[in-house]
Amino acid sequence: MSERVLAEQISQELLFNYYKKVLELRLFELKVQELYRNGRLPGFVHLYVGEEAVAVGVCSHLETPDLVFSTHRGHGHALAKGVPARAVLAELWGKQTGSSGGRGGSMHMYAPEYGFMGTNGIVGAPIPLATGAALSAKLKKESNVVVCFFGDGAVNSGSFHESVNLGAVWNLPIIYVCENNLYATEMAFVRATKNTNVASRAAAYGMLGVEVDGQDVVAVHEVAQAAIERARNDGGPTLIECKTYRYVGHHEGDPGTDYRTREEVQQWKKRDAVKIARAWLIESGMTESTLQAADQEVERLIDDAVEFAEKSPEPLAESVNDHVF
Amino acid sequence: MSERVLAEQISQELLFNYYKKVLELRLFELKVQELYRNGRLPGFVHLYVGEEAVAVGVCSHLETPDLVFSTHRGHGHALAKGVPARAVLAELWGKQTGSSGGRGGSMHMYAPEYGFMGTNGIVGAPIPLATGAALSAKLKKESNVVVCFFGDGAVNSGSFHESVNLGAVWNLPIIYVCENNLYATEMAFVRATKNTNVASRAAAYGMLGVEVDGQDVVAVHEVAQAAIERARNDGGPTLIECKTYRYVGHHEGDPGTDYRTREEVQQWKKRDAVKIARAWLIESGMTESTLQAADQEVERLIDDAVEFAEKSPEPLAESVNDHVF
Amino acid sequence: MSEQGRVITYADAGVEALREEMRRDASIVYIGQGIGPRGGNFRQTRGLWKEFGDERLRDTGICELGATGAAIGAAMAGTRTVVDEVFLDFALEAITQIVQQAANISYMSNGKIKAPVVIRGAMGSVRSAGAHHSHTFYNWFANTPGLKVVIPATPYDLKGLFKTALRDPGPVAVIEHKSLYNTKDVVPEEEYLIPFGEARIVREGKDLTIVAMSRMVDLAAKAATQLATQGVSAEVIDPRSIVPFDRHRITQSIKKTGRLVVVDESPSFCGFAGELLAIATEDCFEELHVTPKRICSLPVPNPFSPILENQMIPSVDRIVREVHDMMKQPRRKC
Amino acid sequence: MSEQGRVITYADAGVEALREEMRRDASIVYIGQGIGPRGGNFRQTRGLWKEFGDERLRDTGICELGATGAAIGAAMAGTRTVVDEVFLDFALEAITQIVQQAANISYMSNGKIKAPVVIRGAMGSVRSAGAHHSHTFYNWFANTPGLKVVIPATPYDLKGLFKTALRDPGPVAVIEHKSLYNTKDVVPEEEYLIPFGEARIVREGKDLTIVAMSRMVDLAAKAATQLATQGVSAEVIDPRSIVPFDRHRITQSIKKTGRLVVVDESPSFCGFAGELLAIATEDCFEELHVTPKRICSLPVPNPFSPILENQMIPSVDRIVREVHDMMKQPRRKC
Ligand SMILES: Cc1ncc(C[n+]2csc(CCOP(=O)(O)OP(=O)(O)O)c2C)c(N)n1
Ligand SMILES: Cc1ncc(C[n+]2csc(CCOP(=O)(O)OP(=O)(O)O)c2C)c(N)n1
Ligand SMILES: [Mg+2]
Ligand SMILES: [Mg+2]
Repeated sequence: MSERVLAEQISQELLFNYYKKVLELRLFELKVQELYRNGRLPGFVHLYVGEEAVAVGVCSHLETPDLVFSTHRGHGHALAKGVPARAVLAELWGKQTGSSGGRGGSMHMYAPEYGFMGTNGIVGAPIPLATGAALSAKLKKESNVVVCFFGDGAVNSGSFHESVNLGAVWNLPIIYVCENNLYATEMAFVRATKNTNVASRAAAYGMLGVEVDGQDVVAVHEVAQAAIERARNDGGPTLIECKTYRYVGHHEGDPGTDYRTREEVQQWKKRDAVKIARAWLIESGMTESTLQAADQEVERLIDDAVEFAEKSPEPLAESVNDHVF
Repeated sequence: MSERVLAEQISQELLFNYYKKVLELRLFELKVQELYRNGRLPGFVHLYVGEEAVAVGVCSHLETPDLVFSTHRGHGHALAKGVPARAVLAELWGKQTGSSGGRGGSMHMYAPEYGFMGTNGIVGAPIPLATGAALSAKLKKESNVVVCFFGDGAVNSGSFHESVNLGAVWNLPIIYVCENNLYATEMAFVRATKNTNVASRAAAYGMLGVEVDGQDVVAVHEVAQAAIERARNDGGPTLIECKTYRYVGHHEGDPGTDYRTREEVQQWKKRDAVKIARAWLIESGMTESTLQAADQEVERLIDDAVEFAEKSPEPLAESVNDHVF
Repeated sequence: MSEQGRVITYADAGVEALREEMRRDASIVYIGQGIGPRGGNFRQTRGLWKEFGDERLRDTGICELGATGAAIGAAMAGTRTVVDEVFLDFALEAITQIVQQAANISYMSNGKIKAPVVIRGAMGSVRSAGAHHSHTFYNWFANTPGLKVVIPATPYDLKGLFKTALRDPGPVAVIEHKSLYNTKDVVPEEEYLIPFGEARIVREGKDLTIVAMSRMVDLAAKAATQLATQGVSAEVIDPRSIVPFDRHRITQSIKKTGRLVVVDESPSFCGFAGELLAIATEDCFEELHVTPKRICSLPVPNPFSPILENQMIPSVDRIVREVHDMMKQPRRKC
Repeated sequence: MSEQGRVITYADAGVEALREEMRRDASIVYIGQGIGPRGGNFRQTRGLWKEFGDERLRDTGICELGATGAAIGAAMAGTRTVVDEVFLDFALEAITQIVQQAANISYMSNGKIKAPVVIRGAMGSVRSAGAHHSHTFYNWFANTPGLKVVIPATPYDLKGLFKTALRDPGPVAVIEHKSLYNTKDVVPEEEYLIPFGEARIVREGKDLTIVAMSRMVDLAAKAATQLATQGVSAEVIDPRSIVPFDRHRITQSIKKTGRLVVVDESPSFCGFAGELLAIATEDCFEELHVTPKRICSLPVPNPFSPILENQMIPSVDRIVREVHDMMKQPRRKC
């Protein structure tokens, strides 16, 4: 969509908030990358760099009691849903102050107090879970909704098929958000299926499917708003396909270059979510200095999270048997 | 399609063979029903009564090395693929002479020597297996094909979704035949999904989908012929939806009346596969006496199977540990 | 079961537990196949749909993975659920959700999220159901941290344990037996619950201890009756729940009798019977008079032929025979 | 491993087994995720795609159920296959096919259909992989009639057992360990196979027998080395395949030493360590000097925190400590 149209669709204030959130997700992940490469963080991490507009554009419409189910690439979803950077980073560090007390880590991070129902180490698994949570929401009649994020890789799994069908036939208040970044690990979506149009698959379930530019936070904002409104008013589920791209490797350790051309990566970076939002703000009259002030604010937030997580205590070895049941 | 057109599409001789095979499947199942109700057969049986035209119309195009994977409702598929009624009935009787030596029974009946790769007790499970067998056929380059039968109930399972997608992306020589008889046990397909058009689901996988009248052996014959030809010539898979109906309960013991109206059952019986084929033969000039002779021939075949199975020995208790590995 | 009550079936005992708890806790939702108007393949939900309707008794198509995952997700979101796999065999379609999500969630979330879901399924051999419909699988569930596992052998135990499961904060597998649904038992009118982790002394005895679960309890009891007429006094114990496990009461009995036989419908390797022998060795090493014994199903898929299936599954005769062999053995010289 | 050879990694030993067998048997097809051009998440198929191409190394999307079922179906149809679950945890997505179809098919078909499929997956804890990526599950596979289960602990064993698996008529689960892929070992140049059901004496000893598998073998061996310096002579044995199981060689060792410790990365209840104690009780009842001991992972999901995970998994220190405790125990008075 052209920038002119855009400026009319969304207030500068809202766009400014989006910009800051997108930037927070970006800088957070770059910090995690740095810490991980320096051997500071245990386990494995999958970074969200490049896809931030999706999480921000979708979650900005959610209230705390609305629930989000996320994936192995879920730091951004957690932050977008309102989980403090401190709690997320401390969890990645395996600290007591992490959102799961250090028991979970990147792929098993839970913050129900913010309506964040977890990242997940099992591809596809969040889709049945989120569908059930949507059933719970529907039965409680509190007009809360559930958002389930998953990648293109999950689309060919039985978990997707069985759950989306249930969501449709039960007319549940859920939004299935597919982050189609064209690859599952090194596996190009075109190698995994003959139908790479995820939105089109909604028809198989008699459900509404929409495709949107995942680099454009405003476009995502609009599509998500409509879907969430529909869900809140018992209008049933929507499958949203967000076309997006990860700039980094599948996980830290994967250069991400063997299966993707430098050109492809460059093309996508031209349409960077941060750049786009920033350009619009300037075009809408915001000054460089205001933006720089915002950038610094976000940087401070990340630095504070690092300091907090680093200083936090490790879990106690004696606690190993707690919380099994 | 009108009878007139039909008579031109298929020779009287071929139609006569179809008629006899359809009748064989029908009388076989009615005999099984009688034996089961008299407490002669162990285990549980799901009868194919009403759906015979599907198995016959599809399997008539197959050679012995072509493989068929079947379901819990598979006696008809076995017979249509050429497994002798003796071997099938003896298996239902748990006898040594059964196709699985009495180890399998109705839902675990195997006759690879006839290209019959088994009935199955797990809904959906034959679909991945058949897909793999089609991969094997493709790699062997012997232009053999695989047919996988499954019900409407399997369509919402992850097994269906994951396998059909693989069949499509690997362009395998397989025909996915859905016997849509409107119910899975007592569960109406319309209650299980919002999209009850199975053929339309092929699009989700970038695959060809066709719908056909499953009561009309000639219609099935034509659709199957085209799909099998395509598969033999490396043209890839097809999803065929056969609209059909079971006259009997889900399994022996289920009256099948609580969830279906008498009218619905009557409507379908008006379009009975045996009646339709018989009418065409007469219309094509075949005499009543020829048909009656054929009927008796089929009855003798069934009686012979009963006598054979009844007289056959039980497995030896000492053999219980054989064939585990 | 001393309390006076009515004689009802195992299936109806489960229905009563559900009806009472679904009345008490309006949040409970029941998900499965054929559990609505049909009342359950085993009549295990008979009459519930009439009272609670489509909202709370939710039939699904054939999608155990989606349905079980949904039951777990709903539970995580605060709606207590029961997911009925009908045949426990079909739980395999969904076991990734049961093990990776339900069983792990409390621990992974540092106790912040609980999944109060009951996973229900009918196990075991019944009338030549065959290889695909006869698995037991409780060994697998019991080997999964975070999952509680109850295995009721009688209508009385089923009702009391099921009700406890329906109030447990976390996931509980209630493993019934297909062959037991029509068995009858006295069940009190008044409400009762049975706590997890309390084994039941089915029959007292002094010469040996027979541990059995589910359908095997009845076989063990019948064998004990025969043995009594032959001068052997067998104590029969049913753990009833294997997670948590009543190690104390069972080892007390073994210490008392000095002899242990485990009757187990599962294949033995890495199974419950072996666990019992291990426990006996760990806790009763000095007290054991003779080598304890496992009587398990043969390690073969369930054959269809009745002759073969009877050969596979433990029988009263086999138990009696094995016990006599054991009683003939000289006591260990110490 | 006395034969002279080169030092290669566990991952490369698996690659060599595959290369040799795929050259020998042109029908073998390998199915999995990231096993083609990428060469495997653990480098476990490095270089194979270059030689055998897309036809025989078939990458799939994320569909373990479909891919595993397809591997089994292809095997039933006469094409030998390997299906790589990569993380053994993901085998849960497909376990209904592994248990119900692959393991049962020979028996259900009266031996007429075989499924020569190797199900491959990497188990166990590695660097805080967490609850979803650290399961062991061999207890489940071993409890499944019709499935063979091999658990190689070294590059030498992996290559020899994998090659044997690739010639077996039926389904074989080859369970590797994530933490072992980079370990090195001498592997002969010349071809060799290791038959199933032959335990390996890792180290001879006379005071006690330590049974361990997979990564636990190295811990047990290190513990034995320490113990030797402290005057305790431990025999370390690795079963290598648990189905079939070398009951003879292991019970011989237990009879010789009179003491048994099992080190097992799985949770103990209904697991392999308990099976070993049961076997020791059944076969070595008179010979056992003291109560045998299980050293297992704590029954908790794998925690992310390194501190908690180290607490959960057996360690060399814990083994040494437990062995000393055992050696202090008085011999049974008989
Ligand atoms: C059931 C299962 N299979 C395989 C994996 C290994 N795995 C982790 S992430 C991933 C790729 C996921 O791709 P996609 O869903 O597109 O998400 P993306 O990484 O692109 O964000 C795979 C195969 C897994 N975690 N779970
Ligand atoms: C995975 C699995 N879930 C449930 C069942 C129980 N079951 C057996 S047949 C059946 C209905 C199948 O319906 P459909 O696929 O339409 O075939 P039909 O019986 O109508 O021929 C069900 C639910 C099963 N066998 N396997
Ligand atoms: Mg992706
Ligand atoms: Mg049907």
